[in-house]
Amino acid sequence: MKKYFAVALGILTAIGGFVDIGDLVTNAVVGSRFGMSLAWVVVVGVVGICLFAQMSGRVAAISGRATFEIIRERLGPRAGAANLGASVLITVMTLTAEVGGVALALQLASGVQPLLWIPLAAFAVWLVIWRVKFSVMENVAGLLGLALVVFGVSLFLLGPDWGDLKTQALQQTSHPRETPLTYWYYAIALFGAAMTPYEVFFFSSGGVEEKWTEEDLVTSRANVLVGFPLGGLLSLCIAGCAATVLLPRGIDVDALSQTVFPVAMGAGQLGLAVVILGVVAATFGAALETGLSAGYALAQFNGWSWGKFRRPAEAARFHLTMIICLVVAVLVLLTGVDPILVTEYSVVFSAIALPLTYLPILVVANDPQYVGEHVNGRLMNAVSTVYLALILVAAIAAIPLMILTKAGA
Amino acid sequence: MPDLPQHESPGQVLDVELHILDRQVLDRDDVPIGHVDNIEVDGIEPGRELDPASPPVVTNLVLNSGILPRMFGGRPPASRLHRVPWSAVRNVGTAIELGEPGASFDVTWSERWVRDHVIARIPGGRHAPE
Amino acid sequence: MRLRVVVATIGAIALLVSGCSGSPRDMSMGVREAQSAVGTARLALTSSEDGDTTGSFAEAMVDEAGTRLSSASSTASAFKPTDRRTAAQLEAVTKALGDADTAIRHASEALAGFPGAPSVRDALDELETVATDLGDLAGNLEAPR
Amino acid sequence: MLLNDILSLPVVGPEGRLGYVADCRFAIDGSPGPLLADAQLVGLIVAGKHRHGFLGYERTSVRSPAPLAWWFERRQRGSFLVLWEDIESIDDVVRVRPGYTRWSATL
Repeated sequence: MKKYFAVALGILTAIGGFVDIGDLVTNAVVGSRFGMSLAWVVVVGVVGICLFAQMSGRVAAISGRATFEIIRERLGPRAGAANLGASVLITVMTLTAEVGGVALALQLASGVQPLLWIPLAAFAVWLVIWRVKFSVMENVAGLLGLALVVFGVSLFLLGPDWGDLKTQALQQTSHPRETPLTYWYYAIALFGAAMTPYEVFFFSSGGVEEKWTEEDLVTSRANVLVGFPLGGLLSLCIAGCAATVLLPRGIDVDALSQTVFPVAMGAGQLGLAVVILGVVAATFGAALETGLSAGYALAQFNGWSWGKFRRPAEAARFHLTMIICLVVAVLVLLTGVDPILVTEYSVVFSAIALPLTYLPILVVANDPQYVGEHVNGRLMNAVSTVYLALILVAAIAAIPLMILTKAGA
Repeated sequence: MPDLPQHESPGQVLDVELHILDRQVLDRDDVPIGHVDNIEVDGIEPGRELDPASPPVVTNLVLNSGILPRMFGGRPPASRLHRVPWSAVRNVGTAIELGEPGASFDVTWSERWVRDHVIARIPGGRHAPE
Repeated sequence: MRLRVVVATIGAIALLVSGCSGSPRDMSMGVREAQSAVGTARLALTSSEDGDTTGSFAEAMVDEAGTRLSSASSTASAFKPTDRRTAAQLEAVTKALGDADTAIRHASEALAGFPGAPSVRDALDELETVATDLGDLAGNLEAPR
Repeated sequence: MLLNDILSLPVVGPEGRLGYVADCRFAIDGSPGPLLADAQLVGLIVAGKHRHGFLGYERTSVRSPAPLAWWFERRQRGSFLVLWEDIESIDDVVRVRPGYTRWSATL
């Protein structure tokens, strides 16, 4: 019984934890501009994150080595440091976006300027990282994040033309107002939003934090293979809401209020309250994950002591790193930069940094020294290799597309 | 390329790049203390003819001493090399495990400094999360 | 090796040049942004009237629409007209964006309910007129990229 | 002596240049210590073109995923092991004694 409970809890938190500010914003933007015609990218991205999260979790459970230790070990100092630089930059960018997202959501709830919420939100993030146990932190944030399911409910209440949404999804015709270049630019953004590198840093380090062993592999696999696809479905509902309400009215999403507006239209003020709670929980949870991920990445690369299972004094440099990252995020936000803009850039940059993270994971998941008998099967390797190629193409195409489309304008 | 003969050594075989460099080093209590950046050996004198009968042996692992020199060449000053003697190594696997506590190696000085001057001074810094 | 560097540099410069120069399309991009902002403000007002959203939420939406409109103006004005036809177009675009700005400001005032502010109904009518104008204008301009 | 100074040095044999030092192979089979026996140098891995390959991964018995394994191996084709007794001197270059033997570099 206890085991089923653990699996169910894991799945629920995986759903609630899957959606972050990047998924929220990117899916709403894409839904409002391209309808469901990019839905296939969400599917591709979810399969990809399932593959690599599962591999990194398996390596962590059996060898006790988290992802950035593997990156350092397999890529060596040069490529490893390049990856570290890129990953920490993107993770701090994402952290900035998440903290900004918390502030924006609180503004929608209260009417108080986000500038006032930013330091408060960041302090709360730090306090949780400093004092709250890992499992409590993950479960509470994940379960509250489930409030975002209201996007799915609203989609039904809005009563869209399902046939129309299906046609958009199947035909991949870009909207007449858009060009193929912007279509592909947003394809990469969605891909990056689904496969953000911090998710594998967090997932594998979380495995070490919770002291996974071989016996936990089934649970962790269930969490990933059920939770992430359901999280992806939630992403599609966000896009579907935007495609139903905003696309026909010619409204391009560029603010958080537009992202959650369809819920108000479908489910009224109650729905609005629930979705704002969900957004606060999801962005706050993701702020915790990205803050920790920045700490994990730097500590693991340098071989410092890390982990929330230790007292802060026993992982001093790890905690100092996270404090510095949060301070940087707050300072960036206080310049008045739009968190939504930061989000849009962070998901595309994520796509660029992916190959150097996923190559070592794939290699080590085949090495018996690390995973014993649990090496990848043939099918797993075939699919993962195709993904590695896909990731490489996306990474190479991202910057030129960004310049050509003026970042998707 | 014809098939070359396979050399068999007794004992665990370690290729430096593959098995030792950039591996995580854990102390006696499984606390990470650093990565291997270099290895010190004795028995090689530059320019002299080498003695076939006495191969060099590893004396020290060098930890966290200059990722920059490894990326760009050069080397850090000898005084800043954080050494861990081979005699302290207990096992070489996916991580290198030592048989002594981390505090007995100077590579952990920055950890101790940050702990004593920053983290331990913040309220709650010495308590386990709840 | 050197050849690769040269090719990469030329490629990067070509990309930058093609991405950054102003063109008549900037006007249509600006109009499109303005349409989006006006549409957002209209949604905020109607949903607030229907009781679907809270007052502070609707106000935040209209505020954001205002921000978007200033960005629309700077997008459109990135284009420097070279002939009489495009100069006339830019003038029309600038005027329409100005009207939209006023309409969104009125919408914001209507929501706040200051004494002497326009009623929500009037603000909605004004937004609708502006939306129609922008729609006509968009049809006359070159299609956005 | 620090080993990173040896890695990537050119290797010269009696008939001319052989390549570069790609790696150093040790075996834990020396005189017994308190925890482990001493790690003695077995020999040097000499590679033709690319000095580092994939940090020695191509020498392990891991052969999957196949496209990656093929790529790593291709980059390290022609590398071999020279035993310590066949090495004459090490300074700016590594000199190999006449009549040395090429051993397989795989583990």
